[in-house]
Amino acid sequence: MTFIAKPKIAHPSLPKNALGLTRRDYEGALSTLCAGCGHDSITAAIVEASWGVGLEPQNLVKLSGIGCSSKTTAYFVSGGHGFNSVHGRMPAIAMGANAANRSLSYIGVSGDGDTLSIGLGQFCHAIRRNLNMLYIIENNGVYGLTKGQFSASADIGTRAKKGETNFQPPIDPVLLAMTLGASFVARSFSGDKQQLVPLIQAGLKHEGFALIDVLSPCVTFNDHEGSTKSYAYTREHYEPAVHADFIPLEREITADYKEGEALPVVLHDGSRIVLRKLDSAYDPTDRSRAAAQIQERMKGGEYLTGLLYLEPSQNEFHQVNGTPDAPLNSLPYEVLSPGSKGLEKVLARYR
Amino acid sequence: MTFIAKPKIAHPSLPKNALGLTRRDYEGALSTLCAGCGHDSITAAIVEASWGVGLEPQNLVKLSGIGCSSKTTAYFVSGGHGFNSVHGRMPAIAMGANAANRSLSYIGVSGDGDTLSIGLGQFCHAIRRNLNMLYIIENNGVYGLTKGQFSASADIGTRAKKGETNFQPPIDPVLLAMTLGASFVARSFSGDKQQLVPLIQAGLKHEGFALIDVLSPCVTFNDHEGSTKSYAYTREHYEPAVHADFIPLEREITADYKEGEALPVVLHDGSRIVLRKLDSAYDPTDRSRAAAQIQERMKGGEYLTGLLYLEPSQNEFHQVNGTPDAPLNSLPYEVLSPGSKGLEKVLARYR
Amino acid sequence: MSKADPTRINDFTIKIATVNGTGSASANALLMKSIFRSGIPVVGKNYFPSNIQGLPTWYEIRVTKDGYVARSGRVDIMVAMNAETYARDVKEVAPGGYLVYDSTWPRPALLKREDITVLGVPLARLCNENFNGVRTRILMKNICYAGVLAALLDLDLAQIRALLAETYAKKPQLVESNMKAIQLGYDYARAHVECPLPLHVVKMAHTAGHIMIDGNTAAALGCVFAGATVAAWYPITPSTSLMDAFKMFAERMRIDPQTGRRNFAFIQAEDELAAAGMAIGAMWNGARAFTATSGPGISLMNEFLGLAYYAEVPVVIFDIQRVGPSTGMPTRTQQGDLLLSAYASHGDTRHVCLYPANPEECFYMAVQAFDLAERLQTPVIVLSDLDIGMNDWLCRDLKWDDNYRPDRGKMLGLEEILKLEKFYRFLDKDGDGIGYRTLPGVHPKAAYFTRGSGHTQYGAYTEDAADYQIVLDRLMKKWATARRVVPRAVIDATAGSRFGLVSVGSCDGAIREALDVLKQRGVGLDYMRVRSFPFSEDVEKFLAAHELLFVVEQNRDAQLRALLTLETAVDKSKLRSLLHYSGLPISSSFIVQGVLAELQPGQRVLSPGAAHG
Amino acid sequence: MSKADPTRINDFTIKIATVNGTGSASANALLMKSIFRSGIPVVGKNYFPSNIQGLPTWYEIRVTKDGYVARSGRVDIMVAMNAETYARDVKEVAPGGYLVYDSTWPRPALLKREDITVLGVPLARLCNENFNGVRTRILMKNICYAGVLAALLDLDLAQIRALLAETYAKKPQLVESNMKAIQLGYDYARAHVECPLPLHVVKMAHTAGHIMIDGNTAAALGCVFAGATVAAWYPITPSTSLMDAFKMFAERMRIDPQTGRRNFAFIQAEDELAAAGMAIGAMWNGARAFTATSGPGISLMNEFLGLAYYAEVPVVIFDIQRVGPSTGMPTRTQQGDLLLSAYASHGDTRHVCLYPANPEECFYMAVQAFDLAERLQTPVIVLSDLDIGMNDWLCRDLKWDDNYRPDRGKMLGLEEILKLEKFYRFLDKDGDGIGYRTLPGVHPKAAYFTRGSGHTQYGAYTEDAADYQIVLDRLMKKWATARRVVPRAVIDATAGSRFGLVSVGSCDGAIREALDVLKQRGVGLDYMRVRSFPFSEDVEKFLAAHELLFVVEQNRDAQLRALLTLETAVDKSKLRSLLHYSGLPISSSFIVQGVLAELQPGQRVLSPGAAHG
Ligand SMILES: Cc1ncc(C[n+]2csc(CCOP(=O)(O)OP(=O)(O)O)c2C)c(N)n1
Ligand SMILES: Cc1ncc(C[n+]2csc(CCOP(=O)(O)OP(=O)(O)O)c2C)c(N)n1
Ligand code: SF4
Ligand code: SF4
Ligand SMILES: [Mg+2]
Ligand SMILES: [Mg+2]
Repeated sequence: MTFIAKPKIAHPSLPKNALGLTRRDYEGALSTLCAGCGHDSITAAIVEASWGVGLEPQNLVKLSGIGCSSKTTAYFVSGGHGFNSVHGRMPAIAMGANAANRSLSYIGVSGDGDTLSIGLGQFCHAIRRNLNMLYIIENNGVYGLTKGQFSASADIGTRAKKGETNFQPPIDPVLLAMTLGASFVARSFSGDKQQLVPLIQAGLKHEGFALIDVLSPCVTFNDHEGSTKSYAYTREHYEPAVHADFIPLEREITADYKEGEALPVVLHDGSRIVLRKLDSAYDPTDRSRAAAQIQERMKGGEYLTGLLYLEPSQNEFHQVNGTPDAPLNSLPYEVLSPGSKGLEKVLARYR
Repeated sequence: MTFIAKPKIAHPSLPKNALGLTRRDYEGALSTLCAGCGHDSITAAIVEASWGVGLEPQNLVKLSGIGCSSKTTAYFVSGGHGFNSVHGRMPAIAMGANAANRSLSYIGVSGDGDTLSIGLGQFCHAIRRNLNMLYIIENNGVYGLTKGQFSASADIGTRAKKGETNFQPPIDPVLLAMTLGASFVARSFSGDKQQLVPLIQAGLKHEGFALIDVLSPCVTFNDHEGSTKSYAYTREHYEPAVHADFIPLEREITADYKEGEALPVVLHDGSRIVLRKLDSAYDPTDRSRAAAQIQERMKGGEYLTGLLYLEPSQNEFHQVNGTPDAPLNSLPYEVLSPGSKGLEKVLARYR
Repeated sequence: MSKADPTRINDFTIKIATVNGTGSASANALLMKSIFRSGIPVVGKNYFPSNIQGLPTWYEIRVTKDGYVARSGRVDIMVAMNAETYARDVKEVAPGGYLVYDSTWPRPALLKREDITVLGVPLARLCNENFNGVRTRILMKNICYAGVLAALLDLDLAQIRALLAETYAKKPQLVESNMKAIQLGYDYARAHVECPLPLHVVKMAHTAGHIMIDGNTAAALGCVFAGATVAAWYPITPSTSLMDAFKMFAERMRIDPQTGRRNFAFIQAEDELAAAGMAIGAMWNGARAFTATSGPGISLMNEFLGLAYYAEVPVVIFDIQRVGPSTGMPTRTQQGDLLLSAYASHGDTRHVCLYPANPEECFYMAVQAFDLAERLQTPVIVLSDLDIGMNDWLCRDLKWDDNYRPDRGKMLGLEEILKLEKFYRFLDKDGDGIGYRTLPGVHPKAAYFTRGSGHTQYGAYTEDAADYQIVLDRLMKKWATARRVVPRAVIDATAGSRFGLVSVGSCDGAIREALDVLKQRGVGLDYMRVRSFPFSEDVEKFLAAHELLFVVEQNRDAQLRALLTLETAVDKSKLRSLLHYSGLPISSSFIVQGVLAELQPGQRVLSPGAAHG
Repeated sequence: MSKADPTRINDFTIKIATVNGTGSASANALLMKSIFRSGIPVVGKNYFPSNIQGLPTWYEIRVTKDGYVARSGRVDIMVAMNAETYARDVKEVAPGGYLVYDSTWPRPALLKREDITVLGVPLARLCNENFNGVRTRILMKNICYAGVLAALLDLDLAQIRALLAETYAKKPQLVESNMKAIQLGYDYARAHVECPLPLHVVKMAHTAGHIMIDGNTAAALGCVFAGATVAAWYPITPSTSLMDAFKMFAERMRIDPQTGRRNFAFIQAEDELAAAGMAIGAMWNGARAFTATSGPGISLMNEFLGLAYYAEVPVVIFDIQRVGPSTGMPTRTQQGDLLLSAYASHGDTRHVCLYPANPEECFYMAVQAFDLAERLQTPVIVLSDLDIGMNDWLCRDLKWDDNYRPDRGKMLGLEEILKLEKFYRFLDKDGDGIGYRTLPGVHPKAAYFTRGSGHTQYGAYTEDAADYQIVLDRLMKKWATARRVVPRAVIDATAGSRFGLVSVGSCDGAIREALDVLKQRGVGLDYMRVRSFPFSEDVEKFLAAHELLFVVEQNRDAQLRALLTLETAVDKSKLRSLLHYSGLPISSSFIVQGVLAELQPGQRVLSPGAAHG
């Protein structure tokens, strides 16, 4: 078990943000995820980011579906309301909540299964509405909580812990979101706090739908053939005993690299993914060129990371709907009800 | 009411296909769609195409969801089984049916609402599985059967019959399908038989998921501002009387133009769409260039039509699954059952 | 003028058979309104196809001086404008009745009925001679038959002109053209037929203080007055017009005069799952929100309903029932979702349901639904149906008490929160099974975690048997509270009979009429109409007090009877089902027959079994 | 050796408390198997958390010479390996029982119980001294406690070595390392404790002709033998292992020896709606297809279930029930989907359900489900649960009759089709309410149109009241046919009592044990376990024949009682509910207490009401 939240004794020494709050004030309950799970690193980044932007904890609304990833909304900012809804349907809850009160910050945490399989339709339509929220996909290529089936983001050729190989092409949430006209599209890696924290802060500030696809290795079920540290390999060799339900206690993987650089990251099972950070020359406002570059890199087996596409001008849901600046849930009843006089007027038309 | 199917008296004079069947043998029940509905033109094209390829009527399986478009599976090839399922879930029915018998031809007819809203998730995953079927979207930008709400393919600025304007960006099934790696992606216009019939025939022959997005004007609910023949305009001017439920009897719109040409088509309500046919130079095998061109044209308000993307090499579902050539539903029970001996072997492992 | 039949004055039914998409709706509306304006109660039933153009469609206008609101089940005057259905339309006319048809083209073969009067009017010819343009002529043909009926029934032309003037206030030229068509039919009829017919209209004063409105419009109005600000939906017949009406009202009465901003959010969702989720998310966040759907949508909302029940999130859902199962007959009526709505979703779940019987109740119950949902922190499903929702009903004027304020239930504001030592969402402090809510954005201390997975009464995640059960048992305590606050049944025990009649929703009109008929035949029955699930205590009493109960409902499987059997102590052998589920609204005659069949002397009154209709 | 307690020989329960993800599963399996191999009936219950690593998890091994299959409800030996739950684990030990803990680090504060024997074994130390590497040491600690128990219970080491040899056939070096750990624990125990304990294992011959298997594996095997070729699903606990097992068996026994092709299609769907649709599409097209899910999936399948019911498409769905409502407790057991499954979807719908009680029935009923689905042309839902599906049960050997051939029901082949004048899909030719099916690809004459919208008995679209009703009424006739062909209830009326006990599914084990206990206390009860919905005729008879019936089930809302109340003539005041719904499998003691509470002299035996557990 990893310990993200510790008893909240506000140490005088701890650094404070604009609101005079310490990082502790943005932590949540104990994580029940596997030691070394990428998701916990993302949770830490969210804590860091929300502390950094100086968000009032109660103004952060945390939404999620079902999955290891979706559990994490309980592990940060315990001062904000959380809604751990049903599998794949978080975007609908988020849309409703946001409609009721546009003045709060909405952060949705989902998994690749939650978003790209059962929740794909809602995900796409949240983008279409340009729902004003930060949507984080904790993308590990598997269904962690149900023990390692492939998700729709698994690469062709991936081997699962159980041994079978995935032959279906992956759905890339980044390209998908760009095709659907998302206004803020980013990709990062769970272990790259340096890149992740500012992206989360930018996403929280973005007016409209902000997507961050965070590659987040699953300690337990990510497994690839030909890896000298893979379960498959270990089974046959060093492991003195093998137990179906044994899960090694791992440390989180971190990645620290510069703009324009490519960084090969070795996962717990020894597999490698190559991350390439955008260089300053990259223009995130040209959608089709951006898409082309991302696809190019992918052919080369690289994940381009950073803020990949941005279109600040787009109208978010409330601008389209023409709602007032005051939250709908704050409008006094007197303003909402036409009253008996109003009713009389209406009835006249039905006589 | 348009009359597609006529009493089936096989006129000796009627031209016969390879199987000795006439077009009549590929017709279906009477259409109950509005006179002049684009969907009926597509139905006619399907009749023509299936007659042309010389398909055994009983070997065509017709699948659909719910909508005016989805009704049309009853209006062609009455010799083939039809399954008019539930709204947006046709792809699942198609996947199951195809899994049971890979030797038949599967044609799915859907609407833009059926496919891009309630059915979006299933549509995307059918593409991911490269399900071997021809999937036709009869795309009119509205929910016809429920009387004219905007669908997710409605262009920004479109005016509905009821008067309100759409401000949400459209989801383009063609670009979406290409992003998801579809192996056959085409677009056409309901009135362009010359282009549509060969596309349908190619789609039927394609091994894998073939998408044809057919722009198919809705006589009754397509309505655009600024059109001198639009309902809005007429309401205020010429119309001697206006009746909520009045639907004029229109003729179908046809379009006949050459490769590379652009053709502005005037819809029933006077609105214009511009179609541009691919020229022979176009390379449908380069996905990102194709996507770029499509987007370019769209910016210019043009719909590129024709076979936009093709990747014949991709494995369809059964190749990935490794099923035998013989349909699964034809395997004799003896082949499927391990028998008592097989059971004994299995039980040994549980003692 | 032909001898009037006093018994049929202001008491007869006209049925108009046309093809949909030909614009007959406004002609029919015109007729309805002019009769209504003449002070005579009138009922309109629309039998339309599930397509857009070219299929047969019928409109039934019942003139009923006694103010009945049900389908009459008989046709006195048939206006047969549709060649395709002509034959069967002719058959439907009651002996002694009338048939009006377009005699532009002769219909020899089909005119074989000696027991009815056939009136041919060359509608097409008249319009072709007097109007230009295909559209115009088709449309005018319909207005023209309205003129014919005006003559036959002795309707007030001045009044009709007035109505047209209102309808086309912005397009005066249309008043003239329409009036011209009316006059054409009117004059032709008077010239060729003895007008008015023995059964015709004579002015009354029975519609003062009443309106003609459909249930979906009334329900939408209720949502506006309840203060609903978030409406999420996915189009589906017959619920669509409820959302359309809400949007129309909101755009009229919810625009900020200064800023022009919209004090509501209207969201067309991608499907019903999303629509339900949006309404739930919005109410969780403190706005009054709702969605409207029909059977297929309720099926799709099952998972979210279970979440809202267990996570205790208020939400209001309108189910405008249509014929099932599956897609069924989208433009026909039924009460087939009673059972599913009551227990929707897997696991141990139960939902508060309200059962309006007419547009008037749709209005008031819409408001109640929001109050109950927030008071009980649970979904409330309002089960209307196509008959109530899409047909025009004569209703008493809707009233509004300006002292009304929404009941937000146990919702803590900042002051209360600051007073708290610690906040626990799911504790039963008051012993009524209902905890206290807080809203996001108020205070970190009040933050809690909402989940559909196992949780303790303190709101923490749990897999502990005891902790889980504490919450599940409390939900039953809350259910007992619900029983006390839901609307009571409507009971008429004036007959003081040993026999009772129990029903729900839109059966009410037919039943009240049937009770009159039965009384005339010497059979007095007590009557109870349940208006909510769970059933209020008075339901138990009524059931206990009668030795035989007819349960009248519009579905095949006796779903109301099932709910009564499960949730009350009644001995089910006392419950005799009268089931009508053809898709047409139930008529009084069906009930009368069903009851008499059971109560005839000699019959084993207490034998179980059900009459199917 | 310490004085043996003859009453407890081969009759006690061991509970092992660990942290999930530490690899204790194989140690527990090893213990189970070695007891099983010693010929003694044994029960294994796994209480695991809904996460992957780091949370408390328990495994219960019940040694039961009498061959009971339920949870015992008491703990005689606790192996407390988890510091986090240590305190409560100690509490759970029955007086006179034993506690084994890792004494590497002393636990003074917590050892306060005089009425149990506490045995400290320095497991960590032993393993650290004898093995290298963190992983290895953690793992070996678990194998090590198995060695300790082997000594305490007098298990046969040779047999244990044999088991290891089987398990690690491909990796002999693992046999040695594991055996080494066993020996370490074994020797330490014998050196420091008087072995064996009074309660220990003595070889018997009661497990011959039996296997240890979980219900999901057995059900999957049933699907293989039923000839199922299309399996579509979406992962969800606790149904996932059913699909995993099917895939495993199919990959072993369904590969074409010549071509190496797979004689099955295995499809991981995008969600449960899709999974249901795929199974429906495949069976519509002539393949035997199924899906497996749990509560949330059933909720999501509501719309498709209604379609399959009304369009009459066969399909088989396994619902491995878990604790609801909503996400509930995914790794705990319940019988909470009985009501929803029976009437799932809007409109008038009802579905055939099968209720297996153990893995053996899972196997046979899986086959039956396909035969019934095709015979009746309707969905069949097999309601298992987590206890049956994921725990290892002692079962009689599964038998297979090689003469079995699938019952495809009324399916017309080419010859029959050619003989037909014209084909109508929905005509009731045989008066049993079942029409004839055809498959695509056979002959154009046999083509028909399947739809969930209104249709005539000839298969044409309709909105006509009468035509619609003909089909809906025939479906009820088909339902009557179903009642005749579904599996009958299991009835044990040997007690010949006025009182009966009625139950369903996995309650069976606890009930049979409770009946024995009650008999010993002089209370004899008759017993009926229903195995299907609709209920077979014998159910009606049994209910009528008893004056008081205890209905035992594992849900809060008495869902079985509800189905009995609705679908039989029983007077529901005769039905007394015993409800267990904490998420743990029901134990015999709960039933014994519930029955005795009701039957004590002086108690109002006939008062309604329910005991909640
Ligand atoms: C309706 C429904 N179907 C299935 C499940 C079971 N389930 C829980 S989590 C999950 C997938 C989780 O995968 P992902 O979203 O990638 O999250 P991860 O655990 O990998 O972080 C599934 C299928 C469920 N809870 N609800
Ligand atoms: C579950 C469900 N929700 C809603 C409906 C109502 N409905 C029928 S068709 C339709 C949309 C049709 O639009 P489209 O797919 O574009 O077909 P079109 O009529 O435009 O050809 C809707 C919402 C339904 N039948 N089922
Ligand atoms: S299973 Fe994978 S995703 Fe889930 S907590 Fe463990 S490491 Fe993280
Ligand atoms: S409403 Fe539109 S889509 Fe539907 S049939 Fe009429 S024209 Fe076609
Ligand atoms: Mg994942
Ligand atoms: Mg459309």
